[in-house]
Amino acid sequence: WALTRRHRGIEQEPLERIHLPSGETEHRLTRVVAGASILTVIILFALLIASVTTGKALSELGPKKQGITVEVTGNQWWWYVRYLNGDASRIVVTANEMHIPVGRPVMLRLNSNDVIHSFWTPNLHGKRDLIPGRVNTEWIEADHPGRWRGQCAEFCGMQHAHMAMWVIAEPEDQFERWMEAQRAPSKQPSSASELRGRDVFLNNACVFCHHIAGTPAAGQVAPDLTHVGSRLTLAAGTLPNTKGNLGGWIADPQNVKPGNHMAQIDLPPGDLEPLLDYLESLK
Amino acid sequence: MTPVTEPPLGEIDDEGERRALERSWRRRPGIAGWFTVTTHQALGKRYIVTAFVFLLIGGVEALFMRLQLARPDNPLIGPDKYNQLFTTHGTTMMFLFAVPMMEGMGVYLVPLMLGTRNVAFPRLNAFGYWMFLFGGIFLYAGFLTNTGPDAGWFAYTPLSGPQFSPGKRVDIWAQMITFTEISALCVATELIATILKMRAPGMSLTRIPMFCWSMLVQSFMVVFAMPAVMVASNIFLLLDRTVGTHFSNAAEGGDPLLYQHVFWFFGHPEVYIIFIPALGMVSSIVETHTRRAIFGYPAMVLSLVSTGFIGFGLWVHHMFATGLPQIGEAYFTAASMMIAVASGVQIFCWIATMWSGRVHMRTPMYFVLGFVFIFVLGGLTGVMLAAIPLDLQVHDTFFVVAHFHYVLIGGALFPLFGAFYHWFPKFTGRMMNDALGKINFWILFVGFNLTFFPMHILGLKGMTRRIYTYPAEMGWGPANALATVGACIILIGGIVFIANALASRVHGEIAGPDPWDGGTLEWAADSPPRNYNFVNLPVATSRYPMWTPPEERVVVTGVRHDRREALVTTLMDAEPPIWPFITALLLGLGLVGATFRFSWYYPAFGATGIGLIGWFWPRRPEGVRS
Amino acid sequence: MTARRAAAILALSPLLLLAHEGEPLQPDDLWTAWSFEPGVVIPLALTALLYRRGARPGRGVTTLQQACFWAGWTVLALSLVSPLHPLGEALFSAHMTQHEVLMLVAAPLLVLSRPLVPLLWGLPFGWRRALGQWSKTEYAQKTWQVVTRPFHAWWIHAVALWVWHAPFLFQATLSSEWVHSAQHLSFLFSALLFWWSLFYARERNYGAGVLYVFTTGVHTSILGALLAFAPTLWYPAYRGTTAAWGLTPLEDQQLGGLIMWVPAGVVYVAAGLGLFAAWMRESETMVQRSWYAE
Amino acid sequence: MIRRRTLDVSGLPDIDVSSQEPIWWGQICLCCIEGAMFCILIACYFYFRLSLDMWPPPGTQLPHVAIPTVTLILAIVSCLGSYRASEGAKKNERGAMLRGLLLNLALGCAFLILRGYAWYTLNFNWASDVHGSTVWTILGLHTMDATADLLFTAVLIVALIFGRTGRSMRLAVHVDSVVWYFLVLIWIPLYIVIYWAPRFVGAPA
Repeated sequence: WALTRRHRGIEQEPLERIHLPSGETEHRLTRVVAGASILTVIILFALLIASVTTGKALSELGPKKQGITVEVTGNQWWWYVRYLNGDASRIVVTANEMHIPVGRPVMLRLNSNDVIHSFWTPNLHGKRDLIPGRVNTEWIEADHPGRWRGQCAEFCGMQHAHMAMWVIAEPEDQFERWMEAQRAPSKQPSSASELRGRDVFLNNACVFCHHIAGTPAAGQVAPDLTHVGSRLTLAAGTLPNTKGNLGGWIADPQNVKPGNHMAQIDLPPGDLEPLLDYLESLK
Repeated sequence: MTPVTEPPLGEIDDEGERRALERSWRRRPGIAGWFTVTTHQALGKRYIVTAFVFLLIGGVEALFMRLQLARPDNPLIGPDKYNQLFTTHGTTMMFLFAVPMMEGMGVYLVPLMLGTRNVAFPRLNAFGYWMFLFGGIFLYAGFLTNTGPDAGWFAYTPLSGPQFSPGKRVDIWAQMITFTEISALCVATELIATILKMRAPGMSLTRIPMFCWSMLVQSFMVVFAMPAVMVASNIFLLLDRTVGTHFSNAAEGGDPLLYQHVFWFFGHPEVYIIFIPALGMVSSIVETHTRRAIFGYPAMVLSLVSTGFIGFGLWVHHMFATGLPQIGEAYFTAASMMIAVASGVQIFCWIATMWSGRVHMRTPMYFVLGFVFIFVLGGLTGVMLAAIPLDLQVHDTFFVVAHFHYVLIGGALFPLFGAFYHWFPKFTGRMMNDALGKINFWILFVGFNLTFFPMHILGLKGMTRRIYTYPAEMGWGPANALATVGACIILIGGIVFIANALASRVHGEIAGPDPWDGGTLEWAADSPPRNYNFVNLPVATSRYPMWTPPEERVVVTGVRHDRREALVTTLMDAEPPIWPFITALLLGLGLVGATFRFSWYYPAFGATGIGLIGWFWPRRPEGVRS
Repeated sequence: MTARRAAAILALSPLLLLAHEGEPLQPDDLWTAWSFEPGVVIPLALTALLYRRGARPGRGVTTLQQACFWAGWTVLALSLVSPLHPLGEALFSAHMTQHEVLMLVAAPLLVLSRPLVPLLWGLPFGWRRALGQWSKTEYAQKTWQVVTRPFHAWWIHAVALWVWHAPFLFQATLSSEWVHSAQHLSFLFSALLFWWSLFYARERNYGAGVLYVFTTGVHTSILGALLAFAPTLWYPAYRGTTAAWGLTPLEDQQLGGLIMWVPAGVVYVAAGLGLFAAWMRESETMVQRSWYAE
Repeated sequence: MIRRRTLDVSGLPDIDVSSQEPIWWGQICLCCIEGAMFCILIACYFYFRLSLDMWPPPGTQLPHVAIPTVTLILAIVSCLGSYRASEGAKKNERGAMLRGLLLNLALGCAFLILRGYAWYTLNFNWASDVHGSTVWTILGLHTMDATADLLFTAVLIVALIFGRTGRSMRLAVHVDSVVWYFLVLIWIPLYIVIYWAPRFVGAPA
């Protein structure tokens, strides 16, 4: 802008003739331009070095300690989370929520069941795509306890906007308690309402898609509900997990999250309330 | 080779030649003339106007998206419509606005700048225009019937594949690509032949105007990049969707990532296909409005060429998040940064030109300075994106959205507006209002920065792109609201521009052939140019033939005027033919029919062959004119 | 003039003997692993000697050409006798580096130096005359014209590049000296031919040359990209040898592909720009000499 | 009447059947476009090959080479016809153009018929697996191009018989032969990739 101001004075002159600078001016300009170009190259080179060393540092930060391995599978539009373990009975399955121990690296094995998604918790690490047919790896590690929102970062269809996940970092002992709780089969109904709710669940189409350990419900295409009551959110981060929200979600899923794949089930009046009681009890 | 001699002084029957040319280059009257026109001025103007209409449509779509995002949990537009909106917006801006617009400017200006009468293949030019128009109509026919594509403008498989995008939406997208890529390839082919073979006598490579260089490099990039999108969208995507091949089906050995590789092998050069002509426009504006030969012409040309070269090696930097070999990071980053050097050289050369020239601060120069400012910012964020650790954070967020709007709007749209103001007198014979132009610039400049600067911050705060809504607790609301306000200001800027153009067309100051005292040959023609451009074809005695005194300028004689003749290419079409229109129509019907598998698409493709035969049927031997 | 080709073939053909040791190279031995195979050293020395004899002042060899020759010769010699050569048997990426240096550094430098006349001058008189006569035969002339047409040289170079990367051929170079020598010779000679055709062949056209360099750059970078992105191992022969160098076999392959893609691509860009500049300069001179270019 | 310095070009020839003509450049661009597309397809072929352990994938037999080899030879020989036709066009000899084009058309048709037979006897189709998809696509595109060029050749023959011999006719014949050369030339690497590459790079890695 200073440049233009400099020339404003000259503009008033009559300008019939074309301005052809002297050879000396051209020469001087050549030197300036060449110098600026070289400077650009040097700056870019410095940036390149910085970028590469940062990348190196990041990858060297990598898992030094023994960590845990978690398999994350993308689905339209929710996250399937599975804590791997050599002992098959100690595998933990959950959805849209991941608890991790503070100070221990978590290896992620990323895969997809349908389209390409991308796993991204901005506060923990960069993003990595989940691609059908291949397994990408990534690791995260939390330095202090906390909760972070993660989100699908690759456009994956109608409800791409509502495909979030919470990563919850806890101290080691708390994490282990959580794991133990998750390993347990679902809590048995403890009241008449909950018992009725379980029957409603088992006698409806819910069982074709959802799994609740300890009951005959063994569907595999939708989130595992064994401990659904313990989760923070519903429908992949769309709603806070409250009884009211859950009721709205079951009664009219398309209203809450248009386009999602959850079947709409018309429950007779009076069935919804016990069902909610039962599901909320699955801590 | 002729030795150096003074060209002789000759007598020219100016009026007589003009009459002869008017006769042989006249247009057919009436409707027939509209469908058979093959002069480059008419077709170039059509390209420009049609592409501008698509710019407006794409802009309105963007405005709707901004309104939806203005506040959290906004119920204004649902996810389905929103996804169609951003896909159609991106597709329109890339395929129906930016590329055709640049090509339209090329079609209009290149023959004038080279001092010839038409492009090398006028019928192909007409065919290309019709294909572009039909493709655009096809896409919007789909959009208006709620069949607009919704898988993003790069339609990644498997989301766009048969399983996850049933229906015709993605088919329409892919077939629209066919239309526009045929059109782009037609224009690229004819511009290459025109620039290489039809330059004015004496126009050596070192005398070609910068804009023509940029169109040449762009055309070569189109020739080598468009086949990749042909493979991606027409082969991988359409065959997978229609006949059940397995290119993207991981279960049968296919790989969805290959689609990305091939798409970006086209998609990255595409950015330069849009941006390089804009560089040429900036050079034209700068040299004219500083009254000074462009500084560092050879360096400028070489940096254009190297941009063209390097553009083909950078596709991977769209795919850092897909899990590439970690060992390659340094290489990818270095390659991505190389392109910044080429752009840097250009910018330094313009600054040097302005520095040592006499800057006339008319509207085109405002847009050039605005371009430099915005483009440098976009370039800086580009360098940031080349650094992989950073890219993995901001990839697919609003930071990237901000970055490529800075590069594309700053790098292509601002020069384009400058170019409109610069060449408007050539197009219409009248000047655009300069005061209104400056107001127009400031509105656009402020609106643009207000819209897109906050997006950098949104991206850094974690807002991913292509989401139709976001929860209030993320705290993205205020910046989004600001961006929406900016978008409305851009709309006002657009209205001011249209008003200025329409008013100036009728009431503007009469321009005359050379209102800016420009140096290149397009200023030698009338404003607006006649169908034959020049009564006597000019000879390029220097890089700026119009800056030599009139008495030293040289013209060509001995070209026949009783038929459409130009130098080197000899004969043009005897009569404006209808065949390009018919062929485009038939091929268009075939492609549309194939999309919907109507039973008539085979006959339509067959009839296309007949159209082509009619097109290429050798004319009567010349001289035997009935 | 035409005698040059004969001299070139004679001077470089003993390169055929490139020897191999039994065991792959270990990191500790790297700096001592120079390989002075007679089959490599003798022709290199001979070439240097001939050039030294032939490039005496007064024979029209410019300093720049001499510098190019010696630079090219040194690079060629280093790539063949330095530890890079044995390293190529342990690491695919090193082997790839060696090839790229041969094709993209040594070959263009040697071509730029136009060494054939000095080399011919370096020969004893009788040999020189015999070679000169042989090269004037119609057969020799025709062959030379055909292979140095840029279009043909482009294809020869492309075929050499792609065919040698077929796994069974590439791995054969690791077990047979003869195959290995054939590979290096075909890379070197097809590259010499390619660059020669771009700079000096009778039918050279700088403008088309830019396109040839560009397309070569693109197809080699596609080959490099294929190597860099392949999830499987192309050359299992390297499976056991890379670990000593801190790379997994797949990483080694990726690195090799990247070298073929990015640094080699940069050389092609530079060469393309050089040709482009030459094209513009040529066009300017032509128009200076006449009133119109056609 | 105005006086100007002038450059008289009325002595330049009316037609030059060579690379001076813009239409030749147009054809070269077309060849570059098609060539780039085939090049990308070859790269895709190897990309798929390298992401699998078995190639062709289990259950697919290797394509036979005998008949495709004959078709390749036929295609190369048919270039002789194009060559004679384009020489005829340069010298403006109608008979040579006609004979050359007829030879080109006859051999080209034989090439297409044999190609069709070889194609018909493939034991996999486009939906078998990704190998089938790629091979069928390459074959399909090349056949489509070759058919289009042969149709164009046939049209030129008809035009010649009707006595058209003007400048655009000669250019068309020349350009037609350039395209045919290109189609034959590009078929060589494609043939090697389709029929020989699986034999050389087909073993499990």
